[in-house]
Amino acid sequence: MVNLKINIAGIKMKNPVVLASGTCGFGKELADIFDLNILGAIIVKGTTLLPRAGNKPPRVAETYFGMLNSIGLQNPGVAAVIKEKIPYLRSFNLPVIVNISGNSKDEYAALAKVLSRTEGVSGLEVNISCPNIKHKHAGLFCQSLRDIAEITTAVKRVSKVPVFVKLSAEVSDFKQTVKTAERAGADGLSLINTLRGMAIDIKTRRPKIANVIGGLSGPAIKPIGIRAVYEAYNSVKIPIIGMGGITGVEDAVEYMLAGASAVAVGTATFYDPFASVKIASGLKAYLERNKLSSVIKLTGKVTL
Amino acid sequence: MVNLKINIAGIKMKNPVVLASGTCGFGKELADIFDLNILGAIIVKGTTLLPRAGNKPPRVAETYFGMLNSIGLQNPGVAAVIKEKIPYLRSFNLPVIVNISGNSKDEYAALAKVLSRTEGVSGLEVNISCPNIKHKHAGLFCQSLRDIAEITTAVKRVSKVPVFVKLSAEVSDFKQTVKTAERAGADGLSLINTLRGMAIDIKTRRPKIANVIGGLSGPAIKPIGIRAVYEAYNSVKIPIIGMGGITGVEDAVEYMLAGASAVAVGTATFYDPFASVKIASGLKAYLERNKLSSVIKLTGKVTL
Amino acid sequence: MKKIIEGRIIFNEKTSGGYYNMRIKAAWNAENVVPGQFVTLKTNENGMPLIRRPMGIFKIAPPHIEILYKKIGSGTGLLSKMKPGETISVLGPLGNGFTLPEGRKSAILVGGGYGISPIACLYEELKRKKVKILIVIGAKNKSLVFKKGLPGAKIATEDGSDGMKGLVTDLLEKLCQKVSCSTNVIYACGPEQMLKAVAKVAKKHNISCSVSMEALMACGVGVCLSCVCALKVKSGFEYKRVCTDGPVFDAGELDW
Amino acid sequence: MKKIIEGRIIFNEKTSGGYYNMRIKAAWNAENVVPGQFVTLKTNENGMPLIRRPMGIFKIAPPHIEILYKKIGSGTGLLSKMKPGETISVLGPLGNGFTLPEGRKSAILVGGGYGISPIACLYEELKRKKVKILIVIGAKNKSLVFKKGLPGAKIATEDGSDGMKGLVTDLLEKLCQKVSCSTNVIYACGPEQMLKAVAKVAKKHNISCSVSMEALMACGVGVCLSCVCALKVKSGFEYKRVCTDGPVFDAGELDW
Ligand SMILES: Cc1cc2nc3c(=O)[nH]c(=O)nc-3n(C[C@H](O)[C@H](O)[C@H](O)COP(=O)(O)OP(=O)(O)OC[C@H]3O[C@@H](n4cnc5c(N)ncnc54)[C@H](O)[C@@H]3O)c2cc1C
Ligand SMILES: Cc1cc2nc3c(=O)[nH]c(=O)nc-3n(C[C@H](O)[C@H](O)[C@H](O)COP(=O)(O)OP(=O)(O)OC[C@H]3O[C@@H](n4cnc5c(N)ncnc54)[C@H](O)[C@@H]3O)c2cc1C
Ligand SMILES: Cc1cc2nc3c(=O)[nH]c(=O)nc-3n(C[C@H](O)[C@H](O)[C@H](O)COP(=O)(O)O)c2cc1C
Ligand SMILES: Cc1cc2nc3c(=O)[nH]c(=O)nc-3n(C[C@H](O)[C@H](O)[C@H](O)COP(=O)(O)O)c2cc1C
Ligand code: FES
Ligand code: FES
Repeated sequence: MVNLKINIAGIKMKNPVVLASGTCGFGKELADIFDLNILGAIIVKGTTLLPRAGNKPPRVAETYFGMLNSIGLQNPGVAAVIKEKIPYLRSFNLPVIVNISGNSKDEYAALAKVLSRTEGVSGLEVNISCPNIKHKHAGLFCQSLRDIAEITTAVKRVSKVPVFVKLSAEVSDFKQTVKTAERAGADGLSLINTLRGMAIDIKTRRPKIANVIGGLSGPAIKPIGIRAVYEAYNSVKIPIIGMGGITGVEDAVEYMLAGASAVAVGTATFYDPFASVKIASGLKAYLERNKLSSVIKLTGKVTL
Repeated sequence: MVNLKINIAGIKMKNPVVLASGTCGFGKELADIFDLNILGAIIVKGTTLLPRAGNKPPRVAETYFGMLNSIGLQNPGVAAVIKEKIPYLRSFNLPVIVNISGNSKDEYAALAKVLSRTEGVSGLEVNISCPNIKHKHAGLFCQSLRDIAEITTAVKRVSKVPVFVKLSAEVSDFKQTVKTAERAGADGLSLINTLRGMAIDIKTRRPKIANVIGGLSGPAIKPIGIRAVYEAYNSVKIPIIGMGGITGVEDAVEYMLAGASAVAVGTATFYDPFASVKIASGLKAYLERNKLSSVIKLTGKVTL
Repeated sequence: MKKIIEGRIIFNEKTSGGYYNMRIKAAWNAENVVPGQFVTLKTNENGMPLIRRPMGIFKIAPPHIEILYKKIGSGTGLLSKMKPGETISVLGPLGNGFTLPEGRKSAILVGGGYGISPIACLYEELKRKKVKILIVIGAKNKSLVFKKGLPGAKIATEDGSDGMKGLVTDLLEKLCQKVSCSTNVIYACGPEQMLKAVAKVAKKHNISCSVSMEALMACGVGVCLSCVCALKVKSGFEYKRVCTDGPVFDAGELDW
Repeated sequence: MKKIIEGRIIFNEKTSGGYYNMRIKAAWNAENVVPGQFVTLKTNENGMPLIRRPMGIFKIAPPHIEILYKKIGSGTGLLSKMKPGETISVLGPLGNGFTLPEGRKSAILVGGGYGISPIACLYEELKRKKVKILIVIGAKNKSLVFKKGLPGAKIATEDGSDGMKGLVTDLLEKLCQKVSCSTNVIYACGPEQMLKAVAKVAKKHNISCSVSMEALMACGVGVCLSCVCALKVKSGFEYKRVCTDGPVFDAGELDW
């Protein structure tokens, strides 16, 4: 009997395998393919205060064992998410974490306030690392320690549910970055978001995605994600949801050994809709094979 | 008749294809496989003031369409490089650029002073982005704008040859990073160095490379390199040597369209020793096919 | 319900127009498949391309389906090398197919490029439903025309090497002048520019028109929002997913 | 001169000990190849694994070479599926092979794991040179022993299922007690732990010993410095490249 259950920042999950934001919509479409209840949690699509049309297509391009995307946070806005999307998910038996995006700390706080008081929302993932929307200042919020602190503090002040801060590895001082989020009160971290990348069609000489620059995801970035989780695990005490290129159970185990308490499956769902389900059952088999009683015994257990 | 010649920061090359530092040693071994004179230039292995033993093996690990390395700048030291390595390369008809690494701006300046006065050295590449050596402060030099400015200024003050500053894309403000190098006097930029990554063997639970963290290179990182070159091209006026995952002529053209004046072939040489040679001849064919008179007409010509 | 299955390849052979025709034994109930729907194929089990390739369904022959495809790049390149007996991961059926609006007795089918695949599928269905059918096919030149199993199809080629010289919409324009707008319906599938032109002709003649769109797709099942096209709404436009809200749209609703 | 060629596969078949044996027509002059040298193979032309796989040369039969390999992971997995007539990119010959020190009339060959491949190659060469040869082979169990073409080889298996029960170095120890240290030389290839143990025995008996090392290799030609092993120098140790400075080293020079 192996135990796959985890309790991550107060959120109880039946196993550590979750669906990554932006790669599972609001659950409905995948529920048509497999039973969502098999998974540990779902992190739904990036939600903003107002509806967003998203960026002009083409929005994706394939790269070497990865892909670029620039969806631009297309979503129906928080009111519709609360009215239409969350109630649907309540019929399942798995925690729902809502991924939130804003243009200012006040927007983040407003989203956190209403969503954390919505029945069926178990946690928030604060996306301050989205490469596909433009803010007043040039970079990503998470590229400024001050913005990280301010937004995290603002969200934590109003949130009734655990808050995961989602960061990028595209920063000059990654350890300070994660420590800043922890100090500002984050209950957990989500690592990593996509990395800013670009591809050009050499025939048309145009960028392959309309928005020019997009976010790189998929197996190509896995070594960067593993490194980020490893460094974060050794810098902070709060738990980590690891992601970036997870395709199979081996990748999930690698992330957990590096320091992740849970793992999120993103791009892999696109090429194998069952990837997350296979990882959940694969983890069980892995624990049995390796005579480990509980999945939490993997976290951070890389041997130096 | 197409023209492949370029003049990059004052260095004349017969074509824009160069060998990337650390992937071609000091030329001798590859000269045993093909005629080095076919190429535009060679950027030799990272050179330090004193000989360096390098890191403990294992030093490399394969990842999805990429690899991690942590060689640790094994090199015989600048004196031996000047005495044994450069003289050998002088028998070839191609510019030699020496890649230099140090622990302080003084070390960089000392290297620049002696190397730039060495016959047969046409340029310097200042590696302030090596993920495999540890400095006093935590990060890479290029993760601090101040270090970039100080080291570049120090090198430029003493160098008699053009200076390329080699940067990483793992920074919070990439545009400021490249602008800082330009303002400090860099004659050109080399973009990008490897990205810090990690891989764990889930059977042994040990990091796949002894140094734990290594540098990610190869096709996997190409979209990040293209993005970096594109952003740099639109931020500074100095020319760029583009690199990161270049395997074939299509990749080289993509880098040039993004803004590179020259391209460096790194990891590809490992799996296809002829990669650089094929790219040089492929570029010629590409220009002919596209009725372009000169290769310089590609640089920065992505259409938005 | 969408399903993912390991389909066994029955045949995979070159056919006319430069296309390949592959028959796959698909364990999901091919009886529920509607013309205009598509599948996505994992053309390389573990390697590149990573992303599945969408393919319109060309024939519905439970428990088999067939696809008709052109060898373009990495994915279809691998597909073309697959041999009978091998298996391939098939996800489907995906998307909404063509529907026959009430009271329409005759249909004009317009196909361009690989758009001919779902059009041929629809032809079989309409024939069974005893709908009167006119077919027009457009191509660059004769060697690219696929008209097998489409008797009476009128052809337009850009160089005049087969049928009329000109665009498929020139042919369509002529046809529309002769038919009744209230009992007819146009179904089109092909390159976006062609669909746009078809929609214009349909509008001019006030004939109901459904088009099947294409778009770059990462997931094919509605979760990634990569495949959108713009639909008119009161406030301007709204991006809808080609894979799930389409691929078949009412031409009048599209914001070209 | 190192060359890269598209080698044509002549055969690729399972042989004893769980090994595969592949014969490749290598256009570079196989006559210049020396036992102990190796080649690197691109096991997937364009896909993964990206990095070439090093393989010791098992037989030199100009214009052919043969390799003997074990199916381990991605690269050798693909290799094992290749068919006669297909081509594979072969880079070689690489590294420095075994040399016979002056005045040595007899040799003890020690092979473990796939280390038996260069050892078998060396055996043929020494036989031609009329050197007296003793061979010892170590393996976990009988099913992993490859002794084809190696008459008189003494075997040590960990479980005793073939030859002596024990380690190959136990066998070697016994042999060394009987031979003359000044006219003998030991050649060994196998896992690092085995080589280390062999080196210890050789040192004890004061017999000259060459070992062929293995290491993770990215380039195979000396430019990446990934494949190093430590050699003793006055100041302590120095990292040398297995691919170019080796793979054969004097056991006494290695800093284990
Ligand atoms: C709903 C739908 C149905 C389709 N049905 C068919 C069909 O029945 N027969 C057929 O031959 N092709 C069809 N296609 C197009 C087919 O998916 C692409 O031609 C094919 O993916 C080319 O892939 P490749 O790997 O060979 O080429 P690559 O050049 O390697 O493809 C690169 C990328 O471009 C995408 N792509 C390339 N061309 C197109 C295109 N025209 N439309 C959409 N995406 C494209 C690929 O999916 C991939 O992401 C359909 C596309 C869609 C969206
Ligand atoms: C000089 C030299 C000669 C060799 N000769 C032979 C031979 O004659 N027959 C044979 O079967 N094998 C030989 N090997 C080992 C062989 O290269 C690996 O077993 C093989 O690369 C495994 O690759 P894979 O892709 O199947 O396994 P994977 O597990 O996919 O390989 C992963 C990585 O590990 C490396 N690797 C795995 N095992 C070894 C090993 N034991 N030594 C070095 N690298 C390893 C691979 O090159 C690759 O980089 C030799 C290795 C070296 C360095
Ligand atoms: C198409 C797409 C859309 C995404 N949308 C979001 C989003 O809305 N919010 C967010 O925080 N991350 C988003 N991500 C990032 C993923 O959640 C994940 O962090 C990243 O893709 C790395 O994981 P992967 O390699 O498994 O995909 C998106 C990723 C993709 C590919
Ligand atoms: C094994 C190895 C060693 C390297 N050594 C150096 C070095 O000494 N100095 C340096 O500036 N870059 C070094 N690099 C980085 C490359 O020059 C190049 O910037 C990087 O690998 C990206 O290009 P690629 O993807 O084509 O390899 C090294 C890269 C590899 C793979
Ligand atoms: S392809 Fe993912 S939503 Fe349509
Ligand atoms: S493998 Fe590159 S130096 Fe030996």
